[in-house]
Amino acid sequence: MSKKIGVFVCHCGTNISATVDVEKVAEEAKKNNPGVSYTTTYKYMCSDPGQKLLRDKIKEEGLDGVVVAACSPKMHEHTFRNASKKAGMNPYHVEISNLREQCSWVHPDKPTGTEKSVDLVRMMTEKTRKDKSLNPIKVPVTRKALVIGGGIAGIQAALDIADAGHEVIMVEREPSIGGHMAQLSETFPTLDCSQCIMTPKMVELAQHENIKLYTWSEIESVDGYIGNFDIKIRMKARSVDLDLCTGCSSCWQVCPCKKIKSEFDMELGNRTAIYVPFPQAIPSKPVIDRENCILMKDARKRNIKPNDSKVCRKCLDSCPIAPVKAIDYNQVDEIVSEKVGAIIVATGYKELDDTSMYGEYGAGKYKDVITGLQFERLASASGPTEGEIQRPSDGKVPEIIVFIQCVGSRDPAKGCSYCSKTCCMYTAKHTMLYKHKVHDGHAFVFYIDIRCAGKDYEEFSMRAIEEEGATYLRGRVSRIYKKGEKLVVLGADTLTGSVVEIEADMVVLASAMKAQDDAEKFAQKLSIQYNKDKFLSEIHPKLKPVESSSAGIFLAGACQGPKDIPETVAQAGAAASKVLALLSADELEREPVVAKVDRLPAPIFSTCIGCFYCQRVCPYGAIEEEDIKARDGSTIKTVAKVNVGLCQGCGLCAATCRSKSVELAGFNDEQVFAEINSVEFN
Amino acid sequence: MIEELRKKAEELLKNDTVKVVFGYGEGSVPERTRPVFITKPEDVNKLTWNKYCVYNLTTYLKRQETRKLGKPAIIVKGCDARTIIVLLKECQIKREDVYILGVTCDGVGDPLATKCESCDVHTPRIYDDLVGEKKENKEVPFEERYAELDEYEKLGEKEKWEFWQKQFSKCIKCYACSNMCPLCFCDRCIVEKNQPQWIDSSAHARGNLSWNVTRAYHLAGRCINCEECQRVCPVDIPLNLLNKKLAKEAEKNFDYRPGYSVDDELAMSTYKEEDSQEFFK
Amino acid sequence: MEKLLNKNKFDTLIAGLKKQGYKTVAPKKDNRLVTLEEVQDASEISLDHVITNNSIKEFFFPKTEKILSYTLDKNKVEMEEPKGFAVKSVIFGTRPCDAFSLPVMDKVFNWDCSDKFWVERREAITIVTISCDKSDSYCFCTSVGLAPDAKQGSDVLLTKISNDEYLVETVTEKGENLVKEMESVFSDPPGTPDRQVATVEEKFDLKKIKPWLDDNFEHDVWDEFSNKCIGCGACTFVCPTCHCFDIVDECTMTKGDRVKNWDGCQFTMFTMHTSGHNPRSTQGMRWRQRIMHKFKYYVEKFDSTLCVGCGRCSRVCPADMNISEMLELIETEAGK
Amino acid sequence: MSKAEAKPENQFEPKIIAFLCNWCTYAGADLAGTGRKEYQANVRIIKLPCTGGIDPLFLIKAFERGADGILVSGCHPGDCHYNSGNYHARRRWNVFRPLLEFCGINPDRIQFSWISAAEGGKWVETINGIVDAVRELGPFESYQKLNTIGPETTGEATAASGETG
Amino acid sequence: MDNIYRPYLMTISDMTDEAPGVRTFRLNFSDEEEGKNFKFQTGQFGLYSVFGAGESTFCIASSPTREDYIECTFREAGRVTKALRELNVGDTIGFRGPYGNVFPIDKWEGKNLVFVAGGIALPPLRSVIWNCLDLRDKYKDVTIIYGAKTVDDLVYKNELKEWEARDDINLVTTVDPGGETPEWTGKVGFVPTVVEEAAPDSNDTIAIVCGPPIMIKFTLPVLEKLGFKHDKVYTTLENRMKCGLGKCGRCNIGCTYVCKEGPVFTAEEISKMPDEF
Repeated sequence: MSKKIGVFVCHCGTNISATVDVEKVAEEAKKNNPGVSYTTTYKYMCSDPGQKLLRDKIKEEGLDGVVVAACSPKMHEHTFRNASKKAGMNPYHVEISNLREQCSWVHPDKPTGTEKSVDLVRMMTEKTRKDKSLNPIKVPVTRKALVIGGGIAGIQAALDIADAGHEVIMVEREPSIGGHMAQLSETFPTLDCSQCIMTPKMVELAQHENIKLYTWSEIESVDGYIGNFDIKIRMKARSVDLDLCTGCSSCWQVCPCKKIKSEFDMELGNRTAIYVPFPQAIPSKPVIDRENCILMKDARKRNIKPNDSKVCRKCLDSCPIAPVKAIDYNQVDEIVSEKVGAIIVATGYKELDDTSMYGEYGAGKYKDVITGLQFERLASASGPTEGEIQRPSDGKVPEIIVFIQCVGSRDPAKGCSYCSKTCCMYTAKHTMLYKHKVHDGHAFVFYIDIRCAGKDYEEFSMRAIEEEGATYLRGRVSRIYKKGEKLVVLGADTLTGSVVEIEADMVVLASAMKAQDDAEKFAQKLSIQYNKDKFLSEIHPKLKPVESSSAGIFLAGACQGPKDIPETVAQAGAAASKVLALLSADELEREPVVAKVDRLPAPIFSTCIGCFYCQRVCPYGAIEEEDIKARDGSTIKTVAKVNVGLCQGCGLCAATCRSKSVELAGFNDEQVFAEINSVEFN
Repeated sequence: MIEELRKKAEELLKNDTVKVVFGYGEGSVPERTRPVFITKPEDVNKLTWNKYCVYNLTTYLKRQETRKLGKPAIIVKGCDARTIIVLLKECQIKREDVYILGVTCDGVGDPLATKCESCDVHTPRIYDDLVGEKKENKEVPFEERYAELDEYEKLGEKEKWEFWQKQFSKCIKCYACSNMCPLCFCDRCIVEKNQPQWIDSSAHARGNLSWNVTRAYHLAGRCINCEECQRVCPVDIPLNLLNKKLAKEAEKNFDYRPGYSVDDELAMSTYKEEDSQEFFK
Repeated sequence: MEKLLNKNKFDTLIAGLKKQGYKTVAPKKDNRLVTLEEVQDASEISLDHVITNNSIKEFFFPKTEKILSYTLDKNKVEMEEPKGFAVKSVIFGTRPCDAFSLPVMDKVFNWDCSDKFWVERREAITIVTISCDKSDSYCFCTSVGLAPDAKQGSDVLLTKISNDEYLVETVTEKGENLVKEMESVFSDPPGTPDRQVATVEEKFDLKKIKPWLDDNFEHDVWDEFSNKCIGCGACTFVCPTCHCFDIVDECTMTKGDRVKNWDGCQFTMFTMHTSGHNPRSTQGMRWRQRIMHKFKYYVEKFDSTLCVGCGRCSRVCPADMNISEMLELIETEAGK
Repeated sequence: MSKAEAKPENQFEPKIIAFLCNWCTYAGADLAGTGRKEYQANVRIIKLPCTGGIDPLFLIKAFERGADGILVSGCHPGDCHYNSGNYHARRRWNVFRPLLEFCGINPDRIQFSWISAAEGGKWVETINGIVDAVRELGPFESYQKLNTIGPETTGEATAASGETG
Repeated sequence: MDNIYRPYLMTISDMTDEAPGVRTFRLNFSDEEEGKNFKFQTGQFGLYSVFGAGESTFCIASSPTREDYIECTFREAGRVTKALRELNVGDTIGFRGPYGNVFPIDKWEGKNLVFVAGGIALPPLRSVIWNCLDLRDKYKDVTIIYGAKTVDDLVYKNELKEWEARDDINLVTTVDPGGETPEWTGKVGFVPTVVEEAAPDSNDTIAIVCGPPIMIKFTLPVLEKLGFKHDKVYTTLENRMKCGLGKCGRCNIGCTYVCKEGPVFTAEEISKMPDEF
């Protein structure tokens, strides 16, 4: 409840004073606004001397409310609140009148701008009169982090946090960590071997004493709030006991189901039903693919427990572990709970594989039309061809290869409107890898633009063209059709204006990076926002690039949007550092802008009538039910209560409450009323 | 039917299923009935049933004085039963705390109440026991249900304003409308709150407009069209027109009618991504 | 003074009054309501009702009125007295029960100190009453010592003596002056007029009520009778003698009004302290207050029953609570 | 505090109150400022965290205090900082606006828009649009007249009888 | 004719914070002439108003022997008291009054006086205490027993010190168990118990009691036990009021209008009232 308000009008150099008569604004405030006991103007309020002025005047004049008439509160509200706090005043008695963005910069006529400024200052002094002291909400912090996704983003983030001494839980839904990066052959722009740099990190993670790894596991639910998340993890039935198994490989060697398409090899290679996805997998222990294992199929069909089926027990029999075998057919999904203080989402991306969208390219129809990731597997020494570039149909080494860029990307009509950002670079890399392996082969690249903004990126792509001799054609491919063993690529060269027809042996589509199929559902599970393409949204594109819309949940890697490895690793590090900051203390302070349901003395207790509309509209599940009890323990009434840990301060509940029994601190009814009331329109 | 009602009530009281029966009794004049609260089996003869049983007795579920009487059996017509559904959904009553004695109904009031003209709940949609022959609840087309609004919607802006100002100017702020409404159950109505005073308590033009608009808005997506507000208004303001208008908008925009199912989502506490936004720029 | 007024002279009378600068108020029918309100000519006047829906009270004690205006400067308050609230008027065609409510209420508004908003209006307004020629089952004026042709409170009383004619009796000097002012519209009365006055059945014996009330502050009837009450203010607001009010401030940043509004003892909030403590916490207590105030407290303080038997409260009660029934019940209880 | 003095002729200058969400439209208005986009000075902004936090009572009060027009603006559907606040708000306005219209309030006096933090241009257009539209409609006299408590407030229609303030 | 609802304009000339949420204003008449003509007696109350927020009822907390100003002490609770809290020295408020009856201090001359107060109910007694202290010679022994929930909640801390220092007053202060501080030298216990312990002589003594209903309820029997007759025990009541003039119809307890026939009553009078407060 303020009574002595100081008004500080900022010139902002001449940004404000050029079109607003700042002296008049201050004078009017002093003359007319109730509660205003001190006014002044200053050249730059946000400068050190400006802040000092504010601090000094708070003390000298005994101010208990401050209005700074300056720029947008988004710029310096924080600054002035901090300064006031230093001067011993509760920072929530500071309000900002936005003279710069709302007046001086948009209303060049000085009298007009001045008059509006006077109004804006009056609105804020009236609001300030109703400001209440608020204290930051202290929330205890579980000093442990959860990293969802074990790709390079997750690995980097987890290691950074673990190295700093905090426990990390990592959850990966595939049998092994590694993600897409483990699938890559070499990486641009240095052409170093992806696995060579990836594997040591994976091993480090697996061996890190601060990291607990859940592979073949998924997030079941996330409850709680920043500092205090309750996580439920579904450990999918692996059918292999991770503690007992040594990863000796005998089981998968004997498995009779050998023709299962390998996901890791992008279906270019095969795997068994009990398998590790790739040799360097972490953990290097197998999982039984229950869809394809014949024993499991039999058990399902007959509706019996797997262990009761005797169709095939080769893996079990081959297991050298004794007396209890490491294979357990009857294993079921298990739900485990973890408590963490912060979450990093690093769930990655998915390559566009909806080939039907690009029927004219024959993807899916023609074996030799493959995607970028498939090419990576072909080029990888650990891949199905052990690094030989052979076309999938007949194993022939392609003499002419065509790369098509922007398949799916930058194509709002068919695919995604955005640029996948990595394709220009990886296509250039692919041409090089190809040329290195097939010296006399010829690579053609159809492109729309070449976007190689990045350190050494432009040089890299020029090298592909100039040194490695790839032929770059600017234009779209209209159709690919089969002519004998060849694939005829019909395209346009828009630079020469001619139609191009290439008889190729193989075609590689630089497919778009898309959000994971279940990104939307996943985001809802975590109450975080996502954009129209289902990529998870950061809270501010520039200033808060790794924070999600839910406090305490951070984003790393391609789940937030297409990125290459360096960018992913950088973001992962950034997210890790945010988490570290959060975990650095036992308690954290939160903005006290939260809702509150009124409480009154008996016999009223609360004017809340318990209709729980607020609970229904709350996006964060922050409204709880509280029983008001009589002395004898009987319930007098059940009313709403806000969990301040979960509340994010949107005010939906307050506007929904018919009896106005809920209000939002910082924007309470008295404050809003005062603002409306102060817009004196007479 | 009266006999059946009395018999049921007697039974319920005798076997201690309920402590009190909320029903209709003889009124002060033949063309009125009044709420009665029967607590003794020997008093069931005070119950009556006729075309003047317009009251929506569910309003007594919110009143402290009648709540004190113990678990009630409440006599409800089809329209009143819709209130029960809303009250259940809005956590104001627990199903097990109320015994619903449904009555089938061909319409009440003399002349027939407007609400009965487009009735599609001759048989209550929720009850523990039913008195009277079960009647078909025939769907009434949207246009017909809201036909009453046509002549007012057709008015020009100025005519509308003048019509409502004339109506609101009569308002004496006696709050019979909200006190009678079974869904106006707040302990402390917004108009009784003065920090800040969003709605002026004075019965002048300004205060009357904000009160009447807010009262209606607070029933958006909730009002079940029992018309009690309008019936009890001592100065005869056609309040139900406002409620009906809102019900129409809720149904048109959200495809929602309150009090038909206990399982649906309340219109004003949910949303659909594809909700209409034609007037948004 | 006695005169005769023919219905066909109403027109001339209203026109004449307006010419004299009177605001003319009379019963007017609009849809289902008959209300006392300003009329411009006699054709608007309704005569075939039992009683108007609104009482005469609002012309002396409006539902909301400014009692003070002020302007606010940062450091200064300037008060301004409301003006022009008392308008010279004639209320034509009100009923004897309503008219009687005025002298009853004079007492409270002049007790110790006078409320000028009431008093000045009382001075400015002349009451021309028409005796009731019909009644309904809610009427009980005869039970509270009045009659359908009672004169108290009226300045002039008109009583129907034939389909077209009214006997005019002046009751006060003010009434006499008014008749004189309008002399031309009146003619001489017949020798033995046939007064057409409604009969109103006497429902209870007022003498038995107060002694019972004196002894029965605590009694089950209060709760039992009022448990159907929904706690609205309809009864008190239509009542010609209920005079409780609230005083609130309404203001913008620069100016405001202090306003006196009708309030009612049946509202939960009426007596509630800021702390939430409520001396009259149940509807039974509030109902008791209403009956006690009308038939005991006011009698003790001002020697007058605060009820004129108009029956309006019973007519409008959403739950059909009937005040005369309550009083009959008290009479029965008293007889036990 | 006459707004007319800066104008060449006695043009009516409507008073507009804008209720904006903090994350999108308020930021959009800031962006218009940063971009030095000139627009009409008739609007006074009240910032709230989310359009979902705007109670229709705010709008009524704004009209009571003399606003000629009101703008409610927030994040585009799907972009709400609080996931669903604007969706709930949209439902609210979907019933509240027809209600006011039914009571004879010109719906053009209350406008709703989605303006993102990136749409400084749209902010300018919207403000100029509503100012022009409301200027065309003229002062909201019928509502402002309600503020006049007559010297003798009786059961008669003070407002409907069209007294001047 | 005068407008009985028109307040005097008063200027806040001083303010003191007494306890959490409790503040005292010293008020001077903005119009000096009005001030000169203004008279009141102890026990009376008034309606204080903040222009824009409304009126609120509380007693005049200063003694009529101190002329030129009046004082009021209020606790922030409702709309008006909150608005009062927002005001500064120099601001203007409205005051209507004095209303109600008075403490019959003339009748008490030559007798012993025992004042018993709890919590925020000291202000009405403060007026009469000072009134009697300023006429100290007319009374015999003066005992003041005052308790509050906590040490912090005691109001008029400076005056309590002043009374304690005087040897012609017997002051007993107490706080509820748990409300004491390490430095607290007064008693710990509820007011009725402390009254019983202090056992003031009821012979030729008038008791004046004011406090929350629960305190009064338990103190009256104690006084009775100590030999105080009902007609020698005075208290002052509070009820919701709007006019203060016996018109608005809400402050009555049975037939008694607290605003006109009160707020000062003897325990005897109260015992005859219906249980409606």
